Amino acid sequence: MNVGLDHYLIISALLFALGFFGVLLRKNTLVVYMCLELMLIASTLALVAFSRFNGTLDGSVFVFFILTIAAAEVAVGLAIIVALFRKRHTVQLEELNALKH
Amino acid sequence: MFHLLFYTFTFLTLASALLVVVSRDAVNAAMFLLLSLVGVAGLFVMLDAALLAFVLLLVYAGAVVALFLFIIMLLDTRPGAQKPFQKLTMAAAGLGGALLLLGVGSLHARAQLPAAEEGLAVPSLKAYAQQLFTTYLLPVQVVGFMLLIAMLGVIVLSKRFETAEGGA
Amino acid sequence: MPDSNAQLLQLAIATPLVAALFIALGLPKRFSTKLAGVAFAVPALIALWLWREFPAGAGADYAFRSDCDTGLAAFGISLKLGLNGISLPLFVLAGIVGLAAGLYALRSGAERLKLYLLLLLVMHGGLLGVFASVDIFFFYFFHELALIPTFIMIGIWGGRDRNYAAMKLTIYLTAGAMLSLLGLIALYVKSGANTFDLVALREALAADPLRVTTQKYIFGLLLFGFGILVSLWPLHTWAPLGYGAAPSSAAMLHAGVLKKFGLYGLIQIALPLLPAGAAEWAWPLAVLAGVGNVLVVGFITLAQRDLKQMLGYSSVMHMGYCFLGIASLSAVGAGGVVLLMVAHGLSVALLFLLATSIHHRTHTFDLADMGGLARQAPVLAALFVAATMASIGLPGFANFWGELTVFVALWQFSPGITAVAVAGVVISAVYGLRAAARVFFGPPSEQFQRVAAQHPPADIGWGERLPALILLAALLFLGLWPRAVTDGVNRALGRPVAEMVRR
Amino acid sequence: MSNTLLQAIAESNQWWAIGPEMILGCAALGLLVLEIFLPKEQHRHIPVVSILAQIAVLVGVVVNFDTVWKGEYLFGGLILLSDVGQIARVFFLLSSLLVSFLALVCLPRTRMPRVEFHHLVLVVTAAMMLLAQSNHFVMFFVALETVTIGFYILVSYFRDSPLSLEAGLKYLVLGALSSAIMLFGIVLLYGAAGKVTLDGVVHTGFEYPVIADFLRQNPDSFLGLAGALLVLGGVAFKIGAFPFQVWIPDVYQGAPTPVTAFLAVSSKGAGFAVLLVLVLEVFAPLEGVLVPVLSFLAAATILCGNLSALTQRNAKRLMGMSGVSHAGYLLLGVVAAFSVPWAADAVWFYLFTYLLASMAVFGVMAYLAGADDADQELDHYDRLARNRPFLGAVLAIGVGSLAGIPPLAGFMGKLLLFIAAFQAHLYWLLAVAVGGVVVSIFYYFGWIKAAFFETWSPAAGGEAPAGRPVPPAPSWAGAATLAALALATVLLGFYQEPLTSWLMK
Repeated sequence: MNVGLDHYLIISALLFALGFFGVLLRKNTLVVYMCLELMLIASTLALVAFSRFNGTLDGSVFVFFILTIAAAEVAVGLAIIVALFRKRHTVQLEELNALKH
Repeated sequence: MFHLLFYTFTFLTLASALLVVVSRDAVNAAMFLLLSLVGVAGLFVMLDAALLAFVLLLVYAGAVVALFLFIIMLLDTRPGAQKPFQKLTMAAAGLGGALLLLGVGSLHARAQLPAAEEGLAVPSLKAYAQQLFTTYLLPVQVVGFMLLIAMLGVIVLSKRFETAEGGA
Repeated sequence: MPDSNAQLLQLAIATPLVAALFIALGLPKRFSTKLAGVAFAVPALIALWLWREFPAGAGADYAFRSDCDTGLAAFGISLKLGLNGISLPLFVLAGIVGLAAGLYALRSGAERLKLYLLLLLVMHGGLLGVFASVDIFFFYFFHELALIPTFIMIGIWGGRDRNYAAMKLTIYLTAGAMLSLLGLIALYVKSGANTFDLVALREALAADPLRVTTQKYIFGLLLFGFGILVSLWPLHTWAPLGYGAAPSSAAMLHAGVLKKFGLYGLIQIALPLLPAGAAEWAWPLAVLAGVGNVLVVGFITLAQRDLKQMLGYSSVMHMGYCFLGIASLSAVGAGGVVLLMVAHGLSVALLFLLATSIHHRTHTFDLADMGGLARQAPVLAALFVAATMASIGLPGFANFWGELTVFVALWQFSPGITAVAVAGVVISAVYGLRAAARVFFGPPSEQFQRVAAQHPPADIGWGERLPALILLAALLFLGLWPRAVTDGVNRALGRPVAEMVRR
Repeated sequence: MSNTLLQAIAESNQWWAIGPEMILGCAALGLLVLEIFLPKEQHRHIPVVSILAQIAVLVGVVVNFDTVWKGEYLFGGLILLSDVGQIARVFFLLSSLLVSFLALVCLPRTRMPRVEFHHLVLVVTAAMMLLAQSNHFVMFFVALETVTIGFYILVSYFRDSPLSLEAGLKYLVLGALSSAIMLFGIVLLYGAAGKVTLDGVVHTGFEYPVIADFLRQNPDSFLGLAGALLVLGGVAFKIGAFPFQVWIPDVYQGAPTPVTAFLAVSSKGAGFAVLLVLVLEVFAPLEGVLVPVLSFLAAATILCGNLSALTQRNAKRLMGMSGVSHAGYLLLGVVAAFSVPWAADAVWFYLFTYLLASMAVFGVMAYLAGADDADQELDHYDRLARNRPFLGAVLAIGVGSLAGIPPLAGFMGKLLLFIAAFQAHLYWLLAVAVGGVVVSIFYYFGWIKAAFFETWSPAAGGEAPAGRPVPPAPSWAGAATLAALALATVLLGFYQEPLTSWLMK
């Protein structure tokens, strides 16, 4: 059996799904954040695969942008998490419920 | 050989990703994230995108995961008491899972995928550069601004201010 | 080409609104009251002038036309003004009741008088606009413009239960307004004309009438929408509550004029444009609801012990005659309804005015706590008795002709229903005269003696007398010479309704 | 070689076409430069510079409304200038100007730096303007992420308040999730559309026209459909449509008031600008799937927003949930636009009226807010009309316009949407919308009641409500701004010419 585009796509979809469930089910914000990264990585994998099989470079170039954006997102996100931890001393999502009326 | 490598990287990627999701300790999760990234980088190499694999490892392993680990250590969080999931969450997750499996299934069955074009040259660094600085120059500029505001944001969110008038 | 009368019509609507704007921008109180007085008087004078100027032969066609694009002409919405035989009497009614309510408000000494006058002016401008609009979108728009101040006035200056009353009024009237808006949009789209211009709609639908099923659902939307606004039984419960709580001038304008919006809409828009739909709904639904208004609400009115609540219920009850007149689907009935609307508007405004004057002297609305006021305030007593008689429909007052015409039209439709409706007159005679007797004659109650000892009641002065006399004079004038209204109405209704009756 | 490269750069990049965005970006940088070089006591003038720069750009855009290149692909197809793009520019500039004004009111209450806030607002606005005009998914995603990251920072800007940070975290997690979903959709579309070679130039599946062509030829492509739905899911998150409205109340409450306004107006506007382009141009061939899906979303959003707004007592949460219902009405317009072309203009009209009314309300909220920005209960509005009649009047006009009460501008917006929906035969959706309007009267009216009706009176006895100081009187500039918003809301209710003549070109 030849390794084709659909193999990469299925890996990508599974990776995306794993990340998605991680975001949904985990309570630790740091782990939730890692799962979000997994989802982004899943997209880049599909992108590179498409780029390779389509024969257009644009997809791979897009990966550069995605990686940059992801890094910036992580930096800002972790800054928020740290600032919040200083105030509330927790990173558990279910304990962050001051905004409920 | 090719197949063996492919399945090894696939296994590495997916298994570590699963472990990220289920591991109770955030440090372990970060380490598994790193492993998963290595797997993806391997797959990149198999897709003739060695440069991207390199960048991925550089950015993610070098910066992102290191940052994660640093923060985890800094915050010194206790592993959260693993509460049983709420029924509603479980139901939603189950439904989502079924939909996703259906999606993956139909992806396999129904998607008309283009066949690989043979004899494509491995894109050079120059090709990437050419694209980035001609066609995609505007997004590059925008990303520059994005990095600037991200940096400013991190400063604003973290720096101590002594007086009301203090600027960052 | 706008003639000077068309400009006068625009001026009549603009005057109160512009005055309101000036007051809102912070005119000092001294000037505000003067300006408000002028702004209440100008539309009344213009209305009377236009009545005199109204071309003798004009009926359904609009006189004093003007057209003004507000930016939505592409959608068939533009501010078209004009008056025809049906809208002219109601326009004059709005002018006169507005003048009376305004004069009364100026002397009412209400707290935060500037805001009070501002809201009343907005309401007045809206009312004038309702009846002068040829474009049915603006007809609706002006109605809402007049409606909003009511909520605020009840909320700020209202009496008992004002919070609850304001909330209930708002919800009911919004629901009614939304339903009728949907109906109007349906007309706009379904007619294929893509315009809100009533004249164009009439032409389009005369050339190519809608299918009966379409007419039926559009008329249903309009009937229920307008019905809520007119307090059609059993959707009337907001009305007595609201009037009970509303400050006097707001109640005068709302019960006297604004509530006629729905009936006017049915006669001017729904009947001529949707004759087949009207025929589908008239029997049994509209007729039964009208009978409900007359009988059920009539008996509830009998049971009231609070003067203002009683007036509120009685005004709901009289709407029943109007509904019956419309449901009779005849030109005679519709003509009678227009006359009755004008007459009822004048008499109910007068009654609300006098009820507030009574309250100033007795410090209560409870009928059980009153009595014998006629000795201290004979003029007030005379006015109140006259107003009550007008509202019952005794000959000599305008209401008589209106009710009579409605009964005649109803007789052709169904003698049985007519008998029921006439029984309503007896009911209203009972509660009206009983209330008058209770307030002014008979021995004073202990409570009233106590109040009278503290604040000796005086007879009404000119500040209250003048607006009351204006209203009473108008009632008597129409009672003696109803043709002043009916000629125009008959000509206006002659064509479309006559066609409609051949169903 | 280097010459040809430079030539290629010059040919494919027409920088002057995005002048407004570039000026905003430069102004943002200029603010930072000023902060470095000005002495500290002059720093309070820097926000004024930001506002002046925005006014200048706004005037420039309005004056040159017709003189830009239209209908041409710029930057090799990354950007498409159009009339709608110009309208979007004006919308975002107007909104960001007012947000800067709110920041002038709110920021001095905290010890947070001010210059950075204005810098962020400028950059985010420029990115939104690019987002609304992008014609290429790479541009789209990059601009969108710039906006999103800007908002992460802005929402948690008051980092002294745990509530602001908590709101920031919630927005962060859900925003990143929606971005990831959207990205996956973009990737699927790219893969599905493949490449098209025209005149020797290779076009990829990132370009809107290529995707539209592909979907037209393969309307039942699974990848294309899945990609479109995932992208629309991400957009639905940004506009707060059902079922992605869960984040709205928490984030709106915790965010600083100017940011809440920014989210409510600009972010929603950007979402709808993008949605209109995507749905009506790019994904138009999928109409058969999109119309039922969007109709359901619209109905659910209207119901959900209005019903959950009923129980809110916090003014900011109330604005959030009522904003959800407004997104529902706008979605109604988007659905109608499939068969009634002018409905898209009606959506823009509605957005402008929503901008004016929301900003008026947020302006009043900014003056009323105490030290704790998240604590803005409806009870705090007690006696507002007596203590500050001007603020009371502005609030009444703003809330009335949001409720869609004639003769205010909001009513005209709703009317146009309803007419469009009727012409598009969306009867049951219209019934839901009308029901929603009636329900919404309850809570809007409750707000007015709190401000005007003085439910507590000393004569009735009982405890006075928790003592709130009388809100400060607005400065003359603040009063003028609020008065202009209120006046515009009233005027647009009577006279729509200024807006329609411009939208319906």
